[in-house]
Amino acid sequence: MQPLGLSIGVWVNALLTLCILSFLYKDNPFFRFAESLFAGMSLGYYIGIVTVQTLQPNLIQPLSETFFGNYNYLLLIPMALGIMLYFRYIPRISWLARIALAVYIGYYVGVLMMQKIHGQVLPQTRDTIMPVTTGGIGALWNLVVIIGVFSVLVYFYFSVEHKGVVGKVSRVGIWFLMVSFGASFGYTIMARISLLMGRFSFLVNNWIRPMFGS
Amino acid sequence: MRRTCFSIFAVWILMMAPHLAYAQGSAPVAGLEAFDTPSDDGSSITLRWEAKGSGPVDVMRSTSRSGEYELVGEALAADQVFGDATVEEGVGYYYALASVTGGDTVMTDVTGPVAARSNWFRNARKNTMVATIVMFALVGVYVAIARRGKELYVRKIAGLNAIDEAVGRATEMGKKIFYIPGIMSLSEIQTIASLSILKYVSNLTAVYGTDIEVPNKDPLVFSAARETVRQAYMESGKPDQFKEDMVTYLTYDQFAYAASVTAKMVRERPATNFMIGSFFAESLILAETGQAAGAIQIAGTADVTQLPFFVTTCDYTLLGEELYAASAYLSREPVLLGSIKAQDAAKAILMAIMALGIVLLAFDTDIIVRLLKTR
Amino acid sequence: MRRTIPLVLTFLVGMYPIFAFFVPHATVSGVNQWLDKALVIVAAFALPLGVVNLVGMNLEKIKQRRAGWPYAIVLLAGLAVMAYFGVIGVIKGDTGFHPTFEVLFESMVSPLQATMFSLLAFYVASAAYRAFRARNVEATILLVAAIIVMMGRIPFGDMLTGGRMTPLSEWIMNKPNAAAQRGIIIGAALGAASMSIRVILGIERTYLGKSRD
Amino acid sequence: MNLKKLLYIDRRIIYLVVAIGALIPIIRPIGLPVVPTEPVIGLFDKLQSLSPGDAVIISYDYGPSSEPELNPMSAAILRHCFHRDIRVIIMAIFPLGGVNMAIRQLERVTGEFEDLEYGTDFVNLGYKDGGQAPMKAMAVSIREVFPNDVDGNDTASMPIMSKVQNYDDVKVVISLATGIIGEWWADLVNAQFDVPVAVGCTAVSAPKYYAFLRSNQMIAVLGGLRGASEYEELLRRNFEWAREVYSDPDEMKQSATTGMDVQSIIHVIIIAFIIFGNVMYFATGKEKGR
Repeated sequence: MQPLGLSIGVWVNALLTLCILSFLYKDNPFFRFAESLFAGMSLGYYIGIVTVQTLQPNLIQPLSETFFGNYNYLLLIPMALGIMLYFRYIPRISWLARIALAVYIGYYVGVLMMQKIHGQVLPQTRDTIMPVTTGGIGALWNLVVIIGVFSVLVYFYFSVEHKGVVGKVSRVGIWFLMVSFGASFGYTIMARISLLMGRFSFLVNNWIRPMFGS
Repeated sequence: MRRTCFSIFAVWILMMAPHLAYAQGSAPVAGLEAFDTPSDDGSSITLRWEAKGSGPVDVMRSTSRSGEYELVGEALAADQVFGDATVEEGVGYYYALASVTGGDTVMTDVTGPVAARSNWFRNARKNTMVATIVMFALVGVYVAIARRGKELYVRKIAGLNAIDEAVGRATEMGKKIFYIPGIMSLSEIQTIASLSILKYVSNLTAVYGTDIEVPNKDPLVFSAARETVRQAYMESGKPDQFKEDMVTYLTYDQFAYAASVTAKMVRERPATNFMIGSFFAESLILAETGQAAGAIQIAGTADVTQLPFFVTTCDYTLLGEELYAASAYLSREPVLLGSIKAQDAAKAILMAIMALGIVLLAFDTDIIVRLLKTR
Repeated sequence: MRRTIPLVLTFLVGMYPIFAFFVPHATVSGVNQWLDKALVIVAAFALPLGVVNLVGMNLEKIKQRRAGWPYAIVLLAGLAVMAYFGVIGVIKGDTGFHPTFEVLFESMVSPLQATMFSLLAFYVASAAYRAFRARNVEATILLVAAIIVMMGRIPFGDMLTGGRMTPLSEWIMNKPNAAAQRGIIIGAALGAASMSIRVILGIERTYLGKSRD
Repeated sequence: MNLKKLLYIDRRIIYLVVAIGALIPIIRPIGLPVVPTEPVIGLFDKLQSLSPGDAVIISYDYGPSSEPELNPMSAAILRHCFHRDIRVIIMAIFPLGGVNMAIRQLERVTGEFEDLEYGTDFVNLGYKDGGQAPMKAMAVSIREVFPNDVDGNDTASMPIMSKVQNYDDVKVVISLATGIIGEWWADLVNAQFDVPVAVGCTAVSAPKYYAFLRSNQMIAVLGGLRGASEYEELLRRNFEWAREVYSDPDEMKQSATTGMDVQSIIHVIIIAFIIFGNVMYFATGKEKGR
């Protein structure tokens, strides 16, 4: 946001903002223009940051400068896998792309599993084991949390028909879920308003006001 | 600066070590022992002692009992433990603690030799190991049972019954169905679950001859979705009805994608909208525009942050893991049903552990809480 | 043959991070660290994978003059310009971002994306007005909780209730909300773990898609 | 009949009301007080407990779409660290603009300090692909994941990086996150490598993170603009320099506290919508409006 007068950048910024906001009135060519420009540029942006921030320092530089140093030649393997991902567009050898895909999917699935079991299931289960017989308001709130966790887990229990006791418990589970969804919605409205405020404060403070020299 | 002059002083002392070594001044530490740090990659040795007094102590190390001792670190006597992470694996080391009490340096008796070993198991992660093995076992056993054709009961999920109605509505009105498989790649589990539901939906559209479009944000999902829809049309005997542009690729960016899809919705006014998979903030743009365009909307995501929007704007929402159960319930595929049962079994075990833990806490024993500590 | 290699690879590469999670042994963790750094590079290649597809589709659109083809030109131009300034620096051998790349991001990509998001404020408002109906008990609970939390998030709430709104809103977030979120997290985590196992064991194959040959 | 017309009020009229509501406070700020809450105080106390020379990681995992909420947070946290001589290692794991957010924020805040030296007091390591992959690899060596910084300079020669090998040398990781990446810092990095994690997130993700807050997998959660304005309030209450910085008019415009005025007005508008919408709904006999 350069203070010196109104640079082209601020004008382009403001005009594109208005193009997108015009979608609120109705779909129009200005919006379509901004939409397509954005679709293309965001992909171009990805190409830029991938090359500058990852491929150059972690692949091109080690291979070109110290090919034999600390096993850098092994970097040819991930490079080959990365390129093989693009073979899907060459019909004859498109099945090779699935080898690269298998490595890509396999790695993230293995990492994700440990994140879920070691990083979520065990710690969250452990923290639900709280004292409830120690008396005082704390124990009561512990009970509320415990009931909440159990009833929501019962709601997500698929092996038993939701009838009788299980039906009632899962109904309590739904109420806890609805409190949580209501709370989330309340929290989220703030997020959305902030975004609008951010754009309006740019338009007012960086575009309109400097235009009139205030 | 302070450290270098201290080490010069220490070296001077060491030259006189043989006479001073056993000076009888009361060292603030006793019972020094050193051992290979458990559960590590052989890069550290742990020292432990009992603190008799307080004040700083210097950790001295040498590769031979009476050889040249060098300073590797400082600790407080009261710490009673020190980790030396600068060791080489397999090399035998001798340790002693030097402390300055009343002007002269007192060395404890030397302990060693001890060597760091690369260990084969992280003891602290036993509980996660058990949990992982149990999870693998549950999925393996239940899938085996399911494959042998044994009928496994999974309750009716309300949102799923609505899918047949929703596709029926689109067919009556002769209007399009949009199926949005979320915005994440194939490394996201929800996208994979969404593909199974897409399979079911495209089976229906093949049979009813309804027009369907699957706009994509991720290239990998785009090609997988096209294969899935083609497969569905082949399986329901309508390969000729499958058109390549039923599955389209728009752009990789989250909001350009949302803008393009909402623009399509406003233009083509679909009868039914499926938004099933992993979503972020763009979920409300899609859901609100779809509602305004008059479509019946069925959503499903395990992204808790987006559930409030879908619940408030869609006719049916698959909450959290109902998404995974839906792909199993719909396809009736033994393997998926088996894993849903495995998840239920795991949930039952966890609830039992929680209940047991709470009851034991009432009797002041926190054994379960300690067992579940993860590091 | 073309089916089994990918499945075997998924198993091996999938099991390795789990194996290395439990085994701290120097060689095992050495290979594990190499795998992490290798996947950084594979992921880098995967991110712009959509380019081939997008360019192909839009060229197709222009060639056949299909509806909206001028926008396809705008898209390809935006892609080309941004990618050029992204890559030119690396080709010429100097490091860091090209200055124009940052200016283009600053004045075009950034406002476009931020404004797209800000539309949500309007959609939230209209959804709050049109979708928020106390149709049944559940919707009423959702409604009441939302209003309490909203009042608790802004200074007005405290001013009207003499400072009692923020503590009440924090209570809702810390007790019922946290409990429900925890229930969902545990359930979803078990679901994801089970899906991971199915992918590793080759039971879940949809992501590979069926090969045409 | 006109009640029903009110129920199907055209969406664009609602948009107009929201737009006006957003503009009023920007033109004339009101400045309403904010009460700091526990989840935010957690990070403030943590940074207060660190001694000069300690290193922290700040990961810019958000893009332009979350700037209004997370920029004030990032500015407040950076100022707090630099005033306490805490060394700051900055990176971005989020592909969509994270690295540009870091560049812009550093330019804005480091301008306020004369004695800050790049490479000793702070470093911007830039963006790295792969999500969990770099996060895991940094447990062994941060330099091997980031051989160069954002501008391509070799990180091995930087004093700040010689003292920080991996997570063991980092006192806290602060992730300014929009989507799921904030959670990965807790269930991967904190869970496996035991470094405290604090997450500054958009208000959308805050409710979920209360579950991680309870189980101490996160030491603090700053939720959206409200979290940012609470942190600004904590800084103002404790430091003279903060009172100066946040009273300068130009800074005021971008601060979270001013943003809270807009929030207050539009929240009231939306609550009025909800109540009004339901009154209409019941008045017209609970028809399913679409």
